[in-house]
Amino acid sequence: MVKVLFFGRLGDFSENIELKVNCTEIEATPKKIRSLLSEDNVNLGKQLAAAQVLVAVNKVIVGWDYPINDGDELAFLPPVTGG
Amino acid sequence: MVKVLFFGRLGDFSENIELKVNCTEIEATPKKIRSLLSEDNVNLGKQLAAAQVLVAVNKVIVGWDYPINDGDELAFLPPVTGG
Amino acid sequence: MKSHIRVECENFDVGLEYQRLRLLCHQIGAVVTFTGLVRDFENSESQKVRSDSLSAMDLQHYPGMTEALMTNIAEEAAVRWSLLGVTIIHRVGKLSPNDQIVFVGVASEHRSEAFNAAEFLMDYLKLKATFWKRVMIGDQWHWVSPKSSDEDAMLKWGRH
Amino acid sequence: MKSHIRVECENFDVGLEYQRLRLLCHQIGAVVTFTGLVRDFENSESQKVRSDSLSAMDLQHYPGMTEALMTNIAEEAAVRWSLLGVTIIHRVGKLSPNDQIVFVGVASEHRSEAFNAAEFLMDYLKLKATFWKRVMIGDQWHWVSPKSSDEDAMLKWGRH
Repeated sequence: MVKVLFFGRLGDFSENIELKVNCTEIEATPKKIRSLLSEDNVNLGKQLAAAQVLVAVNKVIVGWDYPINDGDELAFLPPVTGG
Repeated sequence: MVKVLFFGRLGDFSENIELKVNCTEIEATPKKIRSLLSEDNVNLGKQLAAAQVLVAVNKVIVGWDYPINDGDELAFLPPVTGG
Repeated sequence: MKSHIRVECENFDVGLEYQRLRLLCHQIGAVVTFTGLVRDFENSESQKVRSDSLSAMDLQHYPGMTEALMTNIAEEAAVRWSLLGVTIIHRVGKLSPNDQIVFVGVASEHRSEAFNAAEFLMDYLKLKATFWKRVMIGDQWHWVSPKSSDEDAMLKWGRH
Repeated sequence: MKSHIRVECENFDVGLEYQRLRLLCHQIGAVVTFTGLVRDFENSESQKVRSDSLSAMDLQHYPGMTEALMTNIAEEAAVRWSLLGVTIIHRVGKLSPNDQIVFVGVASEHRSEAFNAAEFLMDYLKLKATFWKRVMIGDQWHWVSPKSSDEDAMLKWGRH
């Protein structure tokens, strides 16, 4: 199981999403999980494909091909607007 | 009469100085008044001749040849060290 | 260098935070504070919205990741400049126009270090820390878009 | 732009001065404050003197001229940057180690203006305002020499 989090505007398109992925079987990466999510939810898919969206695994920014393991926390981060 | 003020370290060399100058007669300037002061007080003269000492007439920085009139306030200002 | 990092809903007291920094040690010759406030307008979806329509702001963050990033930011500043104390406080949750949002305070021996570090911390925070804000306009929430000026602001600090 | 200039013996309250700036108007998005403190050492006659020997500081100024210069400095900053409020407070008279000496506060819409203006005001104040300080070392007063770094600091602001 991978816990998937959506922040900022991404949250508007992703209420009640639960994702069950067998990580070892599909050799999960943020890119693959984004594809799975986009199949189910076209609007969310468009948002996730935006150039400035970053991805974090276990609270650390990683590349889109970073290997994800069972129990990891995956977060999709739109451009930040704090301060 | 010209009121003469000494600030910072210049004050240490100039206690109880009173200066009576007939401004019109000598066509007074800061340079001339510095000369008069230096005749009476060699140590003060040395301090006043230091390159960074500025001079103000009526609270405005002026050149050493600025014409001084009766009733003016002349101030000798060593480099400032506030803040 | 002592750093003090907080993410919280509660308001902060600038006078108190200044005192905390000032009293850290006797070498301190300079304290710079920055406070960011909710303005009566905000760039939202590239348009300026007047105050009378902006009734609230809501700040979300990524708990755990945000605090770690803020700690990194403070450490990076302490590498670049000789600092004696750094405080970073960022509020989250619902805010109103004119509310305080963010505080950065820096204590150092000399003023230029405190000025540079405080500005660097704010620039970095704006561009890197995992906060997202939305504003209520009329009766609708709008996510705030990042400003390109914030990206430009980071350029002056070189590679990051 | 509202400016507030004071030269006085009394101590100032940074929290209070911050509030004065913050509450000037609703356009304010950024408030930067700088506070200068008496360090436990001071460059005197080109030598560093340790705190245990520096027992007091005494600040003298040229009444009338100082306030006029401070007002000029604030106006010059308001020409260079879009500012909503400026406060400059400078203490005079006897001070002790760790006492507050000087406060500069700037309020503006955006942060870069407040940061730049506050640093500019301090650089300008150090180099131009008619204050002179001396420190008590042992039982003797020593006039403090200006630092060449203060002159260098002004260079970044161009012609003045």
